[in-house]
Amino acid sequence: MLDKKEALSLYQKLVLVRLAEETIREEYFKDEMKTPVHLGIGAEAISVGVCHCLPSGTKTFGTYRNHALYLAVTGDTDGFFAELYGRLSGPGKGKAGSMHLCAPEHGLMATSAVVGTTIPLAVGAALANAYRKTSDVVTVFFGDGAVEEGAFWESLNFASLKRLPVLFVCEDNGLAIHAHARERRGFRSIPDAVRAFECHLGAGDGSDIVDVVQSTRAMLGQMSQEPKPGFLHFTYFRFLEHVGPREDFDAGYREKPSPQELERLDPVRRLERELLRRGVAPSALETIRAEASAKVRRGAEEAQKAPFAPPAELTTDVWT
Amino acid sequence: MLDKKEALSLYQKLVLVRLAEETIREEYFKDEMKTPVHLGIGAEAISVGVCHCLPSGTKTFGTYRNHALYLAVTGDTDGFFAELYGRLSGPGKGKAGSMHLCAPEHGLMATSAVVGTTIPLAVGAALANAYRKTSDVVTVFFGDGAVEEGAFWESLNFASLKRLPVLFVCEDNGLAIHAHARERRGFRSIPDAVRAFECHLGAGDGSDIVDVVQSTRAMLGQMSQEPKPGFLHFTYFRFLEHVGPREDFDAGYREKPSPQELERLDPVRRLERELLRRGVAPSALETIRAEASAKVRRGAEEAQKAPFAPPAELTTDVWT
Amino acid sequence: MDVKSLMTFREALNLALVREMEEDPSVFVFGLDVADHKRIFGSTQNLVEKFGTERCFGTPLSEDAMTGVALGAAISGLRPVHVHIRADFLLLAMNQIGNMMSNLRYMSGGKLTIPLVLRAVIGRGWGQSAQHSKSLHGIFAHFPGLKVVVPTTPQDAYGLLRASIRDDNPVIFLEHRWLYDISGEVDENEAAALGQAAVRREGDAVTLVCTSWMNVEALKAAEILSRRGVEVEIVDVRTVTPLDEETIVSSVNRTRHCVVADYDWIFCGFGAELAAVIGQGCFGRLKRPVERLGFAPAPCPTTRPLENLFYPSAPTIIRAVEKLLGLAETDLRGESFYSYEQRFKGPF
Amino acid sequence: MDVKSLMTFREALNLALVREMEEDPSVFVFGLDVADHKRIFGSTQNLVEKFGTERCFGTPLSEDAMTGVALGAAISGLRPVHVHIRADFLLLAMNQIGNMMSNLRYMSGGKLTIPLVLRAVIGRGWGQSAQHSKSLHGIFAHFPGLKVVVPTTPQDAYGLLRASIRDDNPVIFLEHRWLYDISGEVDENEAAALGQAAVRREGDAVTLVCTSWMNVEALKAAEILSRRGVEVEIVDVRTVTPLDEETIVSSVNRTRHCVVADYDWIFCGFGAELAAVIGQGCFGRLKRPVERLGFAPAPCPTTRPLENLFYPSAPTIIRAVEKLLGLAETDLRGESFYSYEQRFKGPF
Ligand SMILES: Cc1ncc(C[n+]2csc(CCOP(=O)(O)OP(=O)(O)O)c2C)c(N)n1
Ligand SMILES: Cc1ncc(C[n+]2csc(CCOP(=O)(O)OP(=O)(O)O)c2C)c(N)n1
Ligand SMILES: [Mg+2]
Ligand SMILES: [Mg+2]
Repeated sequence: MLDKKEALSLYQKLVLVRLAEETIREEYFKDEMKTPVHLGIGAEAISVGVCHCLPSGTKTFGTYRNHALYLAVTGDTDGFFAELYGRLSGPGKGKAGSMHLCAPEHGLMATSAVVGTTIPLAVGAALANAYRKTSDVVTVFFGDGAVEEGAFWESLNFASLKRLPVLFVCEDNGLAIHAHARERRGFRSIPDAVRAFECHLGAGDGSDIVDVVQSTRAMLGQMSQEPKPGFLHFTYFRFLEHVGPREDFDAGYREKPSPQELERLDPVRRLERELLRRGVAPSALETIRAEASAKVRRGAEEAQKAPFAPPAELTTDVWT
Repeated sequence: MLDKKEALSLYQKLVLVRLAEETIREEYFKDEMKTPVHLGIGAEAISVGVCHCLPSGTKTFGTYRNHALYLAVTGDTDGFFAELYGRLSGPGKGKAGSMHLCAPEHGLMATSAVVGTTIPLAVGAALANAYRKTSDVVTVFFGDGAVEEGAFWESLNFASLKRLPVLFVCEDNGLAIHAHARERRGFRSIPDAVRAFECHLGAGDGSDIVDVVQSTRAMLGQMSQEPKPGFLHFTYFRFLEHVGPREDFDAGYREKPSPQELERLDPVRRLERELLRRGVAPSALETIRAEASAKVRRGAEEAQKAPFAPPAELTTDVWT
Repeated sequence: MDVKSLMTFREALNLALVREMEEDPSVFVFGLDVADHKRIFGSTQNLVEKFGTERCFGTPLSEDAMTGVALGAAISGLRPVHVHIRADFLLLAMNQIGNMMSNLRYMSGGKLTIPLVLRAVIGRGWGQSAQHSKSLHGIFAHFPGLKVVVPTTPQDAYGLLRASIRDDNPVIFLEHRWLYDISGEVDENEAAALGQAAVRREGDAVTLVCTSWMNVEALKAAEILSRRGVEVEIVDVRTVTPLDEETIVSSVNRTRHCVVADYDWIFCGFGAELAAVIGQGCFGRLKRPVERLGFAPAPCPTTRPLENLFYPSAPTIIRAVEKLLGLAETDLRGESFYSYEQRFKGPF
Repeated sequence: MDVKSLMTFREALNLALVREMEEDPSVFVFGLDVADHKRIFGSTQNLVEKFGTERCFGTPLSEDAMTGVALGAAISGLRPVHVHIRADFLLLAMNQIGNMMSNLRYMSGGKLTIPLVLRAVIGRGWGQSAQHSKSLHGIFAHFPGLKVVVPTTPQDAYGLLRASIRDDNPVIFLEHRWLYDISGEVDENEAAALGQAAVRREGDAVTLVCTSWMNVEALKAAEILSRRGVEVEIVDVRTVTPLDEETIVSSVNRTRHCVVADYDWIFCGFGAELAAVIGQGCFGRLKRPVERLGFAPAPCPTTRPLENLFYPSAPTIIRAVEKLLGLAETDLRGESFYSYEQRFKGPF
């Protein structure tokens, strides 16, 4: 079990991500945030939990659904909003937008809007670690849809063959846009399909950050004992539409879960209940939320006052 | 067990392929056959055995190591040599050469020199069969190296998902050019890696045509009982260098097996022994060989007298 | 029977699919998102309802293999229409496109025919950015054996898509996202042929040779230039391969000035081919060198101010024409130009 | 210390790799076949022996992911040289090349650098056919963010490969198979810079702008033409991106005639870019339109007689020059032209 202090610190990180995304949901309709947003409401525990277990500076890679990852790694709400508002002060000078957030100085090397494309990059980064004789674990997050891309299998094979220190984290919401797993998978289950490869295999409930942290720690332990890649499979529930700030239970392709079910699937509420159960005072949680909220609000406000990149930036950074 | 008549007919086909390739080995140094040749000596039983079990006209696909396949499907030594000598009378008018032999009128739709590329085509052809509500089985042959390409996994997944009537035949010689399986595979075994997919799985000794035929029949039976793709894994020994007419045991990357071992690995010798054991007269085999030899010799000779394509053919067949 | 009606580009695409599927049971439509409730921005709507899930279905995320599947179905006698929501994703399928689809007929000595359409949407706006904004028509056209179509009007969306589906060669059909909302009259009986450019507007001062969305920008530019007496001629290329050199060259030989406004990067793009063809076909007639417009030499940035600069537009065209003709710059301050936020914003 | 020596193109490539690996421990070489006994036609020989299997190793057949692996290693501070035995196989990696490698620096606001070389061999001869003969330099050059190098001489194989490895940008380095056997003097101390064309031969009658193997054909053509008093100038492009427009344009402005002999298909190829650049930069100076030579508009056929016609060659260049200058055709019957069978045949 995690001790209370650690659980509180996780709560702090979770809440920061949640409030940042809730702010996007509110602000988005003002049409100033001109970037597609793939919100991770429901998925926060995976990035936050896994990154919590990684030494700081660890190299990570992700997808377009990267807000939780970016904030888990950097805590930098100011840069985050600056990038979403397309400002020069964003980590990508506004050129990246939501789908390409990265922060190499914090280890977050790249995220990408083409499904599956950062998986081999993570393997390459792990190869670089092995080349330098370090066993630092590189971590890559990807959706369940990415498993259907050939690049996934090629990457898994190479990493397993070379026993590279790379942790594959599959964030499985059972959906690729609006397509259900059953419409896309010709195999029994993702863990089953991966089982024959020379890698450690683990799984957990991605809606439960305590489980995420424990599974990740166990996996990192196995990886350090027997150097092989790790594969962690986490299921979670996507609360919102694929891209954009709305719910879409009325679209017809899936049912809205019951309120109790939604409570269970919400990683923030779930950790909240756990903390209360363990005797944390509601006011302590309230304080955490208030602090996070202030930070988020400041980030969003400052971003909107910040300047855009000057025209010369259009053709800067193409080549060195 | 196969009856004697069937075994003899298999012997006839095997010998035709073997002699055709032995002829290439002799003729190649005259430098008139200006095409790379990926000889299948040692592998003949797989194409011959599998195709023997397929209704004639069945759609098949293959690789650049396609001589046995082409001859098993068409029996057409004349066209075969015409194509290898680059003549207009070849099935590809000499434009195709050894690596792209095809005979759509016999069901052999395409072979290709880029590893893995015909696998999805076969799945597409199976989709076409399903679309037309026929359950005809499309068959695709590929090397063990192809399993490392993403296209293989994508194809297997889609075929399994849609339960398409496609038979994947993996011709596993444990080599990709000079690279051994252990240098390329991060998974326990090919059958293990495929096991989680919704397809029937079978395996056999690719040096033994009796085993090939039996495994194939069993597989086709399963596929017709429960409509799903089939995956057949056959091991075999590549007698020659990757491309070209020579042996290359002196190259250092593999050992030469013992003479006894080579006897066991040679599908033609193996069937020969079996037939003799079953009381077939040596002269009967000799007659088969002599007929095949005459056919092959005629093909090779006629081809060299045949005309090349006229210049206008250079830009014919690009578009309809 | 009256078969002319006003419809959007998206509706015209949809109508073409419906008509072809009605007339030929071997036509089917597949690809990611074709059968969900959004239906590729509406262009595949009603296909599932009308023709069933066997003739319109989604796939796993496997662009490489799915393209091979399309090819395998095509050589087996079906007529697949394989759809991609962004042209960028075709890069995942380049091996099948450039090593297989373009060769297979040739390698089979003409025995195989490949009646296949790859539809792909060219994304733009609201931060589509570097991975959701490519067009790449020149890249595809480089491979002999492929045809490449870049429709602009609803009539062409309809007519050229039907012609592409009926064509026995692989056709890559690239649809600009912004054109989806454009309305125009569509005559259902008007047949279209691949390989014919269209003169969208006649003029004597300069020829603007345009692809896809650039035609819309060019029309706007023409309207403004016309007010000061400069009449430009606009040639819509329509099909990159086969290319209608004659229409292009004869227009430039008349106007003796040419701006190529291609919807792609300039360097080694289709715009270079156009400039080369015109340089050859109009040699000695051109009064000034051909001026090439296209994307800025950078990946497409997300932030709107830079994105605005990334794309060539009506103002860029106007400035290029003025430069070619040695005219003073028109005051554009009062003009209103296309802004996609009037059509769509946020997620799409 | 004398550092000039005669060596083949293959040896020059090998020497460049050895020197860079000696000087920089972050340089490593990987790809199919780099570590087997054939060693990519000898170009990676001794690397395993000198630097160990960690710095020179083979891979599974997974071009897409291996390219991503190279990219991941490069942004992590290593300098991978990723090798492909045929350029055609790069089509399997186009997604990583065109959607990732070319963008990642830009998308990171300049924080990532990508010191990465993709070496690929351009196959030809003995039935290499449609899937083992592509060059595609113009395709790669179309994407901003990539550099593209096409060396011809052993000196360039050496100097440009070293410069490419030292470059902090992704470089695609394309080596024609036939050049491997060409010998020339290599000065180990001569540094080369990307972005500079070379005048291989001076002349006043016509400028031949050539890539890769076409330089060899052009030199042969020049020799024959010279005997009848026609002195052609040969400009070896060397790097497609960055392109040295100045050297090309100033040569053509002098000779006032130009044949572009590109080693690729003509339509939408790099030859089109060259023709467009020259059409612009030499406007009014050109006495005749730029003549473009390249592959025939077809997949590459296997059979030798058609293969001979598929490729442009010294005779094609001679005929193009004669046409440009209005000269009668030289009698070529007594001439001997390059025939690869003198170098290699059969499997290779
Ligand atoms: C290669 C590729 N194909 C298609 C798309 C379009 N697309 C964007 S997100 C998505 C679904 C991805 O699903 P998953 O990997 O499960 O991630 P999730 O969105 O569920 O987090 C698709 C198909 C894409 N971006 N890249
Ligand atoms: C995509 C691709 N990558 C690399 C090559 C070069 N190559 C030709 S054959 C081959 C080995 C293939 O091995 P396998 O699939 O086992 O077939 P085998 O030759 O053993 O029959 C390789 C790497 C190729 N032709 N295509
Ligand atoms: Mg998902
Ligand atoms: Mg093999």
